Amino acid sequence: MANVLPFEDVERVERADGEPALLVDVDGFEGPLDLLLELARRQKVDLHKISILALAEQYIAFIEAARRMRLELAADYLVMAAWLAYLKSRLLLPEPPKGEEPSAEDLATALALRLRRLEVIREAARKLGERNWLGRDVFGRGAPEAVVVHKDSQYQATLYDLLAAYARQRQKQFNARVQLHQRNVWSLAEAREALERLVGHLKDWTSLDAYLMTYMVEPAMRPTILASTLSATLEMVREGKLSVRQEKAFAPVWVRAVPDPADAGA
Amino acid sequence: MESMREDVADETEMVDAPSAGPDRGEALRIAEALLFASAEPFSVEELAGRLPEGVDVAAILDELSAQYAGRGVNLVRVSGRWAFRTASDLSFVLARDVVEQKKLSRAAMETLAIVAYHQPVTRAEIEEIRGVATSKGTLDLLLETGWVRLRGRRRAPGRPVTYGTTPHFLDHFGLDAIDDLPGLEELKGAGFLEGRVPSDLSVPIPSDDDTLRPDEDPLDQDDLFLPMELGDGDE
Amino acid sequence: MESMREDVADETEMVDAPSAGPDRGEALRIAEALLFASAEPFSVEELAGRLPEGVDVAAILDELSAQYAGRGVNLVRVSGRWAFRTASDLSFVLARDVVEQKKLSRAAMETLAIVAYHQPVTRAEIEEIRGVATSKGTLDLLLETGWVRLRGRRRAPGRPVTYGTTPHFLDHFGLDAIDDLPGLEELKGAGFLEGRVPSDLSVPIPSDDDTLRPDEDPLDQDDLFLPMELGDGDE
Repeated sequence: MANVLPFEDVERVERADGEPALLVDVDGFEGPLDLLLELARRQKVDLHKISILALAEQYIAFIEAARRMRLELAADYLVMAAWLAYLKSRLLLPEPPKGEEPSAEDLATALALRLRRLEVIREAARKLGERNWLGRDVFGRGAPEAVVVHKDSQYQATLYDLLAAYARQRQKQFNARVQLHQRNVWSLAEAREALERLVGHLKDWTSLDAYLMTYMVEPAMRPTILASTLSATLEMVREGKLSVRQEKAFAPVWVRAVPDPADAGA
Repeated sequence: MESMREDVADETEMVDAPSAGPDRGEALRIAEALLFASAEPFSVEELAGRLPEGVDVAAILDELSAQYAGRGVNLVRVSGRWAFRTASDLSFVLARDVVEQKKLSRAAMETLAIVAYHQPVTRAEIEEIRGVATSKGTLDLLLETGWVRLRGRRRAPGRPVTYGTTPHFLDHFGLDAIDDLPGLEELKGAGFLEGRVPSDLSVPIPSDDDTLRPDEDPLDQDDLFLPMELGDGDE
Repeated sequence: MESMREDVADETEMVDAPSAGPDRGEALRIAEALLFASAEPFSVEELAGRLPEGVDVAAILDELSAQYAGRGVNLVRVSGRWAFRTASDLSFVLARDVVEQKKLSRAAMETLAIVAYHQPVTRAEIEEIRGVATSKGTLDLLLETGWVRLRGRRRAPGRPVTYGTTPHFLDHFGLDAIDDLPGLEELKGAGFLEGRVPSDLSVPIPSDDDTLRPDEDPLDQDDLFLPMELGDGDE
């Protein structure tokens, strides 16, 4: 397919002066390649035999005409024009000795190939468009009957899942109970009640700790008993029912009933 | 139908009605295509508007429906109009059974376990054990699995529905009887539970027996037909 | 089921192929019903799963398509599957039903052709062939029609997305397989299906196969959820 293209031979002359009518509507073209393809078609020859040189000249003429008419041209049209001008000059000049760059002939061949490829895909698009489109030319069932899907949900679970689920919940309950024990506290009311019982026969200074020992059978209860009792003690001191004494910090706390004024009077 | 069976490729043979004209075969094909492609059934008048002039539409329709009479698809009249429909004896081919494997959610699994161990059990009791409200869907779902059933109504204020398991439940979990469910000590032994099993925490003896417990009443007649939220008295 | 088979036994007259068994007539009717009822094509495998065991599905399909060959509705192969479609020569009567056929622009049609013939193809390659930038909307539109899909990413700088066609594309254009694209042979012969550098004329066969080419990577997980302008790596 990369046959050597006869660059200069095709009806160049008759086109050089002809058909400026084409050169008006740039909007009709989808880019420089599209324009080139249209110009090539105007050569009325097989794209295999197209003259790239003639095509380049035509294109450049088109762009110049368009610019003279102050048509706005997208940049890529101008880029293509510049490239074609370059290609044209290379095609007209004798080829330099083989260098790094592709030869002018190779460039022309590549361009011709691109044009043919575009033409070919356009033809393919046309053929595709002419096929019988579903929904335009041929039709499927207009009232498809839905396939009724009976969904039979089958639930999967193993005995292991079942037992684990049950155990998980019961375990939560155990834990909840243990926590209940830990939260067991000696309430202020309980402490006060015990103290009031004590106060009745506290004629002399008594160690609070010694008295409380009876209540502290459970070591876990010790902090809450101490805290509540102390609070209750202070409350009763405020009410004038108890006296409290402590030698120093962390020393035993001594308590004594405040004699009832009535008793004192007796 | 005869003509269709014998040689469809040859169109002239397909149409051998007395009034067959040169357009008749074409009219038949057009009617067939129109009826096939249309989303709505066609009335005779509508068809007439689309068929070549002067075609006897009724005759065309008779012929078409005769041709399709024994086939997998029939041309039938529905509410005065014509449409192709799957032959009624073949409706089963349009139905497809799909078995979907689904996994129970954790909440459903836990609820199921409580139903299994504590049956007969009410929804309120389930919630008390789980310590969270049981969503409406969960019990519905369990009923849908076929593993859980409504047993009766507890003889208690509000007459709550009692739940229990089905023979299908035993089947699915490979249990011979409901008392094969391991007790708490066994669960502990199997590593499902940790720590000491408090003595006061035990599992009542589950019963999936159809015989109602003394504190159970039979279901009301409507219970099985009511939506859960209405039938479920313990809300 | 049994009773139905007996009913259908009379139908065996309809089928007088040499291999006709007792189930053959029923199989034919079932296949007909299924294909007729569905708007989507059926694969042979799908049909086989719905027909009685041991039925020669290919033979059934051949027979059905022969029976319908001259009718207003034909059984045709599209995208490697089978479907009933109205006869293409009746387009002139049916076209009236088309509310408004969205016409593809020339640019869209060309882009579609390039995707079809050159797939897997990147946007840059499409632009290279057309010699013009592809407007954002064009590929979006083609994706929206369901004819074009994102295939993967080319193992190349920028990891551009590759495009290809869908089975729906084949169905829409009445193609059995991508090899049936019009003019494909000529294009192949001319070496025009090499989307990339013209010097290498190999790999001319378009492929809509799901299997990625050696130079394609799978799409990133997010690609399908990203708007085109973000997901399209080759801009």
